[in-house]
Amino acid sequence: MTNLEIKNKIEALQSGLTFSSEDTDFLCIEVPKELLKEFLSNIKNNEDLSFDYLFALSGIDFGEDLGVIYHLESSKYKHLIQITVKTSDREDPSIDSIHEIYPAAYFNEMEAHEFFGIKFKGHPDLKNLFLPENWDKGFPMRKDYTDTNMLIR
Amino acid sequence: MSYFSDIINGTKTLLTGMRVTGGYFFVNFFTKRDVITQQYPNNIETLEMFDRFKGEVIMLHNENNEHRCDACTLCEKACPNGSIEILGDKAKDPETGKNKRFLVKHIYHLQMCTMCGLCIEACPVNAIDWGQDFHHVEYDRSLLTKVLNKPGSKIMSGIKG
Amino acid sequence: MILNIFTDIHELLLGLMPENIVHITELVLIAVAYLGIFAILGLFLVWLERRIAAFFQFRLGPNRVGPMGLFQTVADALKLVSKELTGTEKADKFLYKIAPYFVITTALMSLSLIPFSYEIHAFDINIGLFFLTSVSSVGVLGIFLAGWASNNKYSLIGGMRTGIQMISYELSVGMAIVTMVVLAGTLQISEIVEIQKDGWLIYQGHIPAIIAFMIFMIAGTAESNRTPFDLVEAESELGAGFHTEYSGMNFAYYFLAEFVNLFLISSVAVILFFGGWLSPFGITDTIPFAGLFWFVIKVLGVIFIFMWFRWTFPRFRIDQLLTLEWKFLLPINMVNIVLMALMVWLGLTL
Amino acid sequence: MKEFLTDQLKTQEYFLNMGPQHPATHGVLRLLLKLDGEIVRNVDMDLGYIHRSIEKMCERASYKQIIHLTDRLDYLSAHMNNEAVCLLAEKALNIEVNDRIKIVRTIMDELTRISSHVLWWGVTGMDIGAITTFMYGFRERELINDIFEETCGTRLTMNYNVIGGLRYDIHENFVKRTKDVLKHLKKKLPEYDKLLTNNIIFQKRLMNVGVISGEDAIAYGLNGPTARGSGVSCDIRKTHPYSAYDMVDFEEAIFTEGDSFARYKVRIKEMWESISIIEQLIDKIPNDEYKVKTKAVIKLPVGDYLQRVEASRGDFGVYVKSNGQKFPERLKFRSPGFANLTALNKMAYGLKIADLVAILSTIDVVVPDIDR
Repeated sequence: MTNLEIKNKIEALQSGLTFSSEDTDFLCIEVPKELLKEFLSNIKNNEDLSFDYLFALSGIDFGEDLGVIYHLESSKYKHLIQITVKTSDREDPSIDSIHEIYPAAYFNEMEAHEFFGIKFKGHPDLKNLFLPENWDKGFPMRKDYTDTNMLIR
Repeated sequence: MSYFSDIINGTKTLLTGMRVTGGYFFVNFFTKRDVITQQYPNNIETLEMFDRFKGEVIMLHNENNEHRCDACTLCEKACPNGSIEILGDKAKDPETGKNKRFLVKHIYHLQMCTMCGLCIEACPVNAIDWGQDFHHVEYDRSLLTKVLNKPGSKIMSGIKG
Repeated sequence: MILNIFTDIHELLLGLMPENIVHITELVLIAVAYLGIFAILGLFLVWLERRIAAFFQFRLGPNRVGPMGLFQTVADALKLVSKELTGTEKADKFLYKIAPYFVITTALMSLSLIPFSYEIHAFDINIGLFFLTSVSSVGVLGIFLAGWASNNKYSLIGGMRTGIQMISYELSVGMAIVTMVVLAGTLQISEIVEIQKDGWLIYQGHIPAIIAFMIFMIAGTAESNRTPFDLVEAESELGAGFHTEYSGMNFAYYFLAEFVNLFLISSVAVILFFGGWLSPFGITDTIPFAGLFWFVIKVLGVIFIFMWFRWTFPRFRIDQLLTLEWKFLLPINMVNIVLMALMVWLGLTL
Repeated sequence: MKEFLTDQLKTQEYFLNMGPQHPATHGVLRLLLKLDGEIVRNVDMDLGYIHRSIEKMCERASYKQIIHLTDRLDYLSAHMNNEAVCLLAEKALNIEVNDRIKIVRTIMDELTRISSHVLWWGVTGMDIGAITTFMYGFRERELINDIFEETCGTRLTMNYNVIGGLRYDIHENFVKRTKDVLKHLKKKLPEYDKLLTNNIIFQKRLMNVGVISGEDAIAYGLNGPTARGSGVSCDIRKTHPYSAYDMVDFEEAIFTEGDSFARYKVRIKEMWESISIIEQLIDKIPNDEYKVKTKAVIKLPVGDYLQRVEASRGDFGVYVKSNGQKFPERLKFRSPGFANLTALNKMAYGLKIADLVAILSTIDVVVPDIDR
């Protein structure tokens, strides 16, 4: 399926999405964070789309907004889309957890939580996976994090 | 009957495995011994590396103790780990009379180097290259910080500053 | 002649002191001699294992201390002696300290029963084999205690695995021995060897004896905690198993005892199946002390098979270990005993 | 009877700290096991013992500098990781590389895969208890490492790919050496089967251990040989061909049992497939430039880029969000090992400690890959 076909299918399925106009080899969609869970379960269970494989879940700091980028693949049709969710609240950012839809998201959400401080609503155990348990120096992957020990430049 | 055939087949697989290891044992024991390990610190003298081996970064000097580095700091900028520091200075060139940059110290922190080779690629005058030395054991980290230009060396004539 | 060396010593001592003191002195001398044998055997077998493993694995093995690295293990032992003894704070101190001695004492006691040749045989009683199996099963207690008293979960798992393993495999070793005792008709070790002058027992008992030998080899590997039955140590699962918390000489005791146990199991195999110190076809039976040569050669042969196992096979899982014993070895063993008894009764032995 | 035993004989559950220094965890992976006797009731992970924050470092590194950092992720598939970054940049900059580069990259990929799998084979044998396999695995790996050392200058972190081609041309001995290694491997791989694959103890240890179904494998995001052992077709070399994989004919190794032994067989078969791929390509290396000229400072156009390659442990992905500068705004390494590890609890539940070790070694954990 080409990007355009996927786009048409998804538009028919869900409204309120923003499609990026860039000409990349996969479709980029921005989803409002309220619609995320509903949208993901829709495209997962849709016969023609069947995005059942969470390829990657990356937290991201856009400078002002925080967000999460999901790369979903269909293990049947092998097509891939990129879904971006943003939240503008830097103090207490929260996004719905999708680990019930994609069990693979469980540890990835823990990672995004400790590095970006994004709270995933509905995640049962948001402890530190990589960082030490008593880490209190902020969220290392955010752009405004400064590390005095940084060796390079 | 699968009980007995299981025993027989199982034993057969075990004996096949023993034949493989046993074969190697007897070959190694009675005929020429095949050793794949190395007695490392003992064979330092005889070990030969491949010609592209990345042991460390060295600066090439000719017989007159001259190098080609004009302290342009491209290698310092290319290095991802900050393992190269260049101390340069400016002085009047006796020939042209202009101010020219020259190298005081090319400091190389081997302990931080990842052997990525970006500095050697970046060098416009091929002043630095790979060295073949592989034995970098020291008791103190600071001993791994090296000055690449030899004491008293100066820039080769003809290299643009 | 060399044959009279023991009587010479006896008479020399008699000339020096009263008779009952002579007996005690001789006992002490023999004990010291066996301690020496114990240490040398252990160290030699460790060296042998490492050398043989090197041949299997394309390595060199120990080759720096002494000719062919022969003194490497001596150097290792010296290092272990000089090391600090560390242990866990919450260990059960008394049991923790006493545990290694269980293992070495039993190994040493069992060693006294082994006839190195017709002449060198410290302790030849009429229930020899029975005594040997009983004593060697006490050694398990040492491993079990070590696992328990270390107060370390890895050790505990190792210790519990030993318990399970030993209870199971004692049976198979015992029954394989019983099978051969049925054939030999005696428990006294010297008599068992003497019987084999007409042909080794593995030849006399043919089919059931060969089956018994195979079972004995499998169960013997398990008894001496070697691969594929080294679940007690299982370094990829438990780190070091029961001796995780032992260091220095305490660790060395376990290490040496393990190898002496290997020697014991192999010697029993040689005594029961391959005619002990007897030479093949009786070619050197008249020469004194030649038995020692043959005995050592045979034992080394059996030990080599054990080492071959170790450097080839993967390890069992604990439930598979039990399945092998209770579903395969034990039923076969029971049938085998009956078969052997029938053979002896019908006079079908060779 | 079984119900009676489980109901009446209440046993105390306890925690066992496996790692970070433990021989079976292949590095500094720490597992907190909840055990009932020897039976695993829960596996909790504590990662990050060698987390170097490579993703953050990449945000301050130019694209040329990123490449050498990828060597340090999954150090056993260094070449594939390099290649992912290079392919991504080449795609973004519309650089077309010639066939020579493609073919050499593919051969190097497959050699890396073989060397990784050979090491894995040895280590798996050692985890299961057969120590000799470790040395046999290293014997073959040494020869492959010699090829790498001769051509790339290093044995492990090869750093051979650059954006737009290769760092050096292949060494003149490369073809001959590779052919020799293939000949050697063809002789030795059947031995692996004799020694380990067919061994009854080994089979019993791995069969029906750590079973995971195809649906679960997809849901948990398993990839690479781990997922292919569950019958999931997920080989990036087939589904999204890159480099020279569309020029060769090979079979995707898929087994459907989903247990540890299936994963083992997948890797053994992959070695054979790799040999066949190299054989198809080794005589076809055309004479051409080994490097396309690129700018000194590489800046990717604004946009989102994703490149996936099939590394030895599975589907390695690089995601770059570029804002047009010389550093990426966000770079994510999607590591196959981390995804594979997420299903560990599901695989190991109710099995024994020994089985956990077997599972860990058949999903082939490399900790730097997980920690990044």
